[in-house]
Amino acid sequence: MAVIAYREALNQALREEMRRDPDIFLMGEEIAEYDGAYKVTKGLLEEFGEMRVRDAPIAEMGFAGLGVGAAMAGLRPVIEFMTWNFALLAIDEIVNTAAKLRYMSGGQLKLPITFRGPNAGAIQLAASHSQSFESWYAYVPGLKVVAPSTPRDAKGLLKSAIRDDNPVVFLENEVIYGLKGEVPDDEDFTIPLGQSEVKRSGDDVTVVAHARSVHWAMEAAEILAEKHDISVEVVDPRTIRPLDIDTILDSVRKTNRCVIVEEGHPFCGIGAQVVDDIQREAFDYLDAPVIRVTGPDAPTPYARNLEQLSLPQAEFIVQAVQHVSYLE
Amino acid sequence: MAVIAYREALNQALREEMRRDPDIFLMGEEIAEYDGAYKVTKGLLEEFGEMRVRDAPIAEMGFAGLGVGAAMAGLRPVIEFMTWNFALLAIDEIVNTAAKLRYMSGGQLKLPITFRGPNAGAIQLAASHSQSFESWYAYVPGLKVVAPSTPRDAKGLLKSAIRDDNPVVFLENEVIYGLKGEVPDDEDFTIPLGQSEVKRSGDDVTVVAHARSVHWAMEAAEILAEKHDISVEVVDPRTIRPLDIDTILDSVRKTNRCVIVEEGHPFCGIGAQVVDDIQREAFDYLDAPVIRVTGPDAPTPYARNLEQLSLPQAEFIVQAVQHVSYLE
Amino acid sequence: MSRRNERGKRVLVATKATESDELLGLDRDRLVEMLRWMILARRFEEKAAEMYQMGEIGGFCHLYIGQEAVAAGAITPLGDDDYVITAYRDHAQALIRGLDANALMAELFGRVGGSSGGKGGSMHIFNAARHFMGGHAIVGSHLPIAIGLGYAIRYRDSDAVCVCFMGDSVVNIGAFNESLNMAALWDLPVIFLIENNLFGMGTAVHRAAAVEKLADRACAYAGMEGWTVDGMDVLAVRKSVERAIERARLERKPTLIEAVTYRYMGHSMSDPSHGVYRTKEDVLEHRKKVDPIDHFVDTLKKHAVIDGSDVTQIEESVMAIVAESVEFAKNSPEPDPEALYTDIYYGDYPDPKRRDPWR
Amino acid sequence: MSRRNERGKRVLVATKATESDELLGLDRDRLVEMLRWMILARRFEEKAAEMYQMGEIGGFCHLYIGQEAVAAGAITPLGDDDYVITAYRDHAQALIRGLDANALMAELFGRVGGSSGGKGGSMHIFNAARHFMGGHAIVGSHLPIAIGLGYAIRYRDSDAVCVCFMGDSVVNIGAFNESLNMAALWDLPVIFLIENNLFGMGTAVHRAAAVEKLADRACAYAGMEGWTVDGMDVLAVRKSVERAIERARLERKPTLIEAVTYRYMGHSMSDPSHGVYRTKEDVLEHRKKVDPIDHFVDTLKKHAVIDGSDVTQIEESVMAIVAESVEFAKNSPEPDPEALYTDIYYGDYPDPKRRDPWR
Ligand SMILES: Cc1ncc(C[n+]2csc(CCOP(=O)(O)OP(=O)(O)O)c2C)c(N)n1
Ligand SMILES: Cc1ncc(C[n+]2csc(CCOP(=O)(O)OP(=O)(O)O)c2C)c(N)n1
Ligand SMILES: [Mg+2]
Ligand SMILES: [Mg+2]
Repeated sequence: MAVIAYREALNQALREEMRRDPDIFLMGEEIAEYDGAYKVTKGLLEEFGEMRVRDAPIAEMGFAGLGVGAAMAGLRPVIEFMTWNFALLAIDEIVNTAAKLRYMSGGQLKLPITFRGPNAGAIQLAASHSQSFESWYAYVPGLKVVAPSTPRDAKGLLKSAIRDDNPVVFLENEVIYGLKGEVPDDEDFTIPLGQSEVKRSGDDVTVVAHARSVHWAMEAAEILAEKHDISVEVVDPRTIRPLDIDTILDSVRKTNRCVIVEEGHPFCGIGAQVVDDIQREAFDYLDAPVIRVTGPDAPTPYARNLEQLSLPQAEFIVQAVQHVSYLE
Repeated sequence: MAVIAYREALNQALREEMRRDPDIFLMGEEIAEYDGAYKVTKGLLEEFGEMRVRDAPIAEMGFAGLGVGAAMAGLRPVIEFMTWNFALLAIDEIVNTAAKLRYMSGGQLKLPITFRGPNAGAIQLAASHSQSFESWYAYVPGLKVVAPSTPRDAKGLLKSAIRDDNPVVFLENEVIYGLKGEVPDDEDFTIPLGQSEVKRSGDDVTVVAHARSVHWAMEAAEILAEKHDISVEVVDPRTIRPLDIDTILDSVRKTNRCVIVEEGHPFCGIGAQVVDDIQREAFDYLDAPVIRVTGPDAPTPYARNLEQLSLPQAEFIVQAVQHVSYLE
Repeated sequence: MSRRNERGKRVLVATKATESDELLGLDRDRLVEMLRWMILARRFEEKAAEMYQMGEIGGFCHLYIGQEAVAAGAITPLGDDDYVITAYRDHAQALIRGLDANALMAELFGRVGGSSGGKGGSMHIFNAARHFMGGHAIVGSHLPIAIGLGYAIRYRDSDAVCVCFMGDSVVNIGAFNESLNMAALWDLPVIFLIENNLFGMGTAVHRAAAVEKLADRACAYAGMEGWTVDGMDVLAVRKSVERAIERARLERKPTLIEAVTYRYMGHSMSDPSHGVYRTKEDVLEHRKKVDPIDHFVDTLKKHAVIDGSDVTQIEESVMAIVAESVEFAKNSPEPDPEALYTDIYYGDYPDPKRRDPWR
Repeated sequence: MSRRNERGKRVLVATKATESDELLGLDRDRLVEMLRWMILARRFEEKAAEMYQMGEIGGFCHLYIGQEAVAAGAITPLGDDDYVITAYRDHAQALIRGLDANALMAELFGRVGGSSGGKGGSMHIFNAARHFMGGHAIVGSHLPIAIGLGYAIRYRDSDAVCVCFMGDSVVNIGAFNESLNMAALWDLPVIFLIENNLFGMGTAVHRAAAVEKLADRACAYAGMEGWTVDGMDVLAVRKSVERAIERARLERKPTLIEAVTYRYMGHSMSDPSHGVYRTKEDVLEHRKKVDPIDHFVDTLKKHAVIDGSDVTQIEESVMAIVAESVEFAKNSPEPDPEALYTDIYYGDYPDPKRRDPWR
């Protein structure tokens, strides 16, 4: 297995799928000549040409909707948003249109389209450029929502997203584009959408985390094991919609305690739904309330120290795990 | 106290506030000459003239952003979306801009702007015209979110929303525009944002519901009292952000059982957050898991029978209340 | 005019100018077909209005009555590979593009036999098999989709075109700029066809659009042309759409056409036909003066293409279709409750009732 | 030219044509002030670049170096009541509109003494007291805000104007159409000023915009005018902006101005200054050929308004300001952790840490 960066894993997924299927094309700002603002599409223009790797004007609604139309006509577009913050300009096409066309047409249409790009915090880009939108998209029936945390997951899930015949919201993470990890060489390697993965096994407390938060959770698990003798099981849902809640429930039924971590704001975040599911389906297994560690109920500040404080970092997770263990 | 319709209560609130404060102006599609698509702004053009009651082109982003700019300049705009479905076209101005300007300017700016219009289901308008967005807006720090269920609340809360110096998302409900109720005559009558109201007192089960769902909850409470001898307390948060969770917690600590109702989809809806709050702060008081009754995890269908089925109606609430009472 | 060359590509061929030819050189069958579509659309919608009043149809129901020349003129010259897309005022386009009247009426009734199985309703009519791509209820949102259809055409190196109908108010929304720019930039074969019926709901065009003629908006895009045409004259519409089709097929250049027409009814069935924005007399006068069907009948009679009995025959056959559509719709069952949860996703998906077991 | 009449309203007064007057009839103080602003902006940003490289400044930092004539030419003719708004490339406009260099540098450093207390950063500079309304990082989103400022001006029956700077890519986005249409429709006193620096990131203007000259987009709006001007010539910019100001103050007509300029640096400090989209030589050549500061210095020298020692003096005073701003920023403390939760709402708000007690 090669050790490659998250961005490279995405690049491989795009390249391999485009070689497999001539109906796949990419569109977005700066993805072609510039190789992508974050270089995820590096070299693809060269290999596939401008009809399949297309620089778009800054017109998010326009090119997202273009993708929807092309998907209706049977192509398999992959639309890049330079960040998901800008997708607010296109969200009508994603939510009012793409998510509903199959239903409103009584099943006549199929929408094999992937919308991808970085979600959540970057580094000091301030409030308008640092938002997490997974709970918004996950709210919407008709969409699938994916948020990989590792290069392996990034590659395996992006390939599945592209092959999926439904609109998929694929949430990457700018800060971990450079993160390296092992990725299978096999071109047929994919990871099915809708499967959680236990990223670390443990007995005492379940920590649920996705995307970048998985890494804080793993760090916290390490600290808790070493310093506090608490064995943490880290479950990464990977796909947010459909959510594989069963893997989470199995873990909670074993540990009887749970902490949920996410980078987004607390109110109506993903964690709230996971809490709802756990208490509904595993009420009698809980030895303590489920506790969440989230981004703050505040816009993201620019200042380095404040931005750092705004992250749901390992230290906070350690506290929360101790809290649910009644060990404060 | 006069008995007036929900729509009329809103109209009164607008008229009275506009008389009080010359900085208030209204803008939206068909609000002036046409008296509003749902007649909420009836007669206001006549009284206040075109500069203060302005028909806008169909350009949601444009006129929502216009409101934001006017608020930055010290005016107090009230922007009508014909429905909140169309606000997806303007959501960038609400979420990326209005919600964050005060923060990003370090407190230099004040944004006294209200965005209002009908949210949630209508009657047979199908998927693109029947969505509930309260959990989306409530997710966003910097916004306030209000969802009145009665004419009284509609008037008292709209006046407070307009007087508030922050961006307020004011979610009305088309289906209850004609609903009548008592409204105080006093022009100084307002209801502060951020206060839940117990709409019906009871001892056995707490039902939390907002907006149109309050009426299904009241209907269910009636049935449960009469047919099943279960005493239901109905709590209406009225404001979703900031959420007065304490009134809900007090009720749950009394009843030890809770059902949460909302018209929106289940995944990451408002109810999920209320569940999270309840189990975190009243874990030991719960005799059963908190159960939710929501709109379906499906787009809204057009067909009358399917649409009817998609509502979180009294019958379902009755079942859920019996369920948390272990009386199925 | 164009024809296919040896390699199957269309090439421009010299053709004797039809400019002076009032009937565009169309044969009788073609002309009668156009008239028939217009009358079918009219009678179908008159019946739909009646069914709406009787409570058989619900929600918003936007009728095209008065505007039939636009859809008939623009759709009849298209081939099978071409695409048609429009907004919520979509019955006429769907019919003329070949949607079975039964399926359309059943959809309005919200029945299983409807084109979307009753789930879409009046504003969301689709007929994917005939490349009729909706039926879109958010103003302006289907323009990006139209250029996506155009992109797919170019992607496949096909010579199809896409006709994108839109209301007059669309020229003021953001998607208009984004879509026309990209269509012009990338030579997408899209014909943007404004159905300028003088009002967006109760707003007269010039209370919303700062522009003299709506077609003038084309000036902002290099390579785009903008034409204004009499939308009450089906042959005028057809002629200019044919020209735009040629431009699109051969040069892949997009065109903006403004067809000036008139809506006889209220904005939707829940709105009055007149009010502050126009008087009852305005409407009556328009109907009398320039009805597109009467006008076309007159033209065809003048050229002795048809006589009174032909019209009677068309009316009769159309009324039979309409009557049957109502019968069909009435007899089509309501969707099964389980249909609430189908057609959300293609392929397998976990049980949507897990979080919501009550219904 | 205009003056105020007895009732305080501005009226047009006859004025001898200044068309032929290369210095626009400006006195020495005014001219030197303009030059000083341009040099301040340049030196400030050169220092900011240095501070960025040293890690003192983070995030995106978009420099205006090479484009100074646009901001200086457009802002110096404004009065106190007028508004200025721009995108994320906002340092020069903020300085020229009167933001203290210390507050600006401290903001870039993310310190308490910054204009937003360190919470906004480079892309979100505000100076509400001086009607500098940001600093907006979402492309196009500030155009609707600009017309809102224009609407407030009209609402109050004031004769102020709003200058709205924007990048060249903005002409392709939806908000452009919506905003220009409403500005034209309602006679809003807004000057839309395109800083056409030939590229949006790595995309040459004509790879994104299907239009010859960007100012041509004005043709789509009745009442709007569109002018293209040399954005490397501060006097040319000023002259056309003055004309647009007159139109806005007196007739309340909006104008679209395209100032053709050049960005010397990469798109932001994290992008290279050249790449596939332009060569290193392109950049060097441009800098040599048409630097806006050199050009203006030459003009002023030619007209004997200044000599070499004046430039030296300006440079020295400006360097002192810039040096002080760095000192100020370095000495300004980081925001207090509690600042994470302030400035979210005006007035009371429940404890934001209730759901999140860990930090
Ligand atoms: C984005 C959006 N805003 C508002 C509406 C509500 N609405 C539906 S139709 C309409 C008027 C459209 O007028 P026009 O484009 O002229 O089309 P016409 O109805 O005349 O065919 C409005 C405001 C909508 N559907 N979508
Ligand atoms: C809606 C949106 N899409 C994309 C971006 C990312 N982005 C920031 S600046 C930029 C290029 C803008 O170019 P231009 O308008 O020419 O301004 P310039 O940077 O040249 O001043 C892009 C794509 C953004 N900030 N907002
Ligand atoms: Mg119209
Ligand atoms: Mg540029």
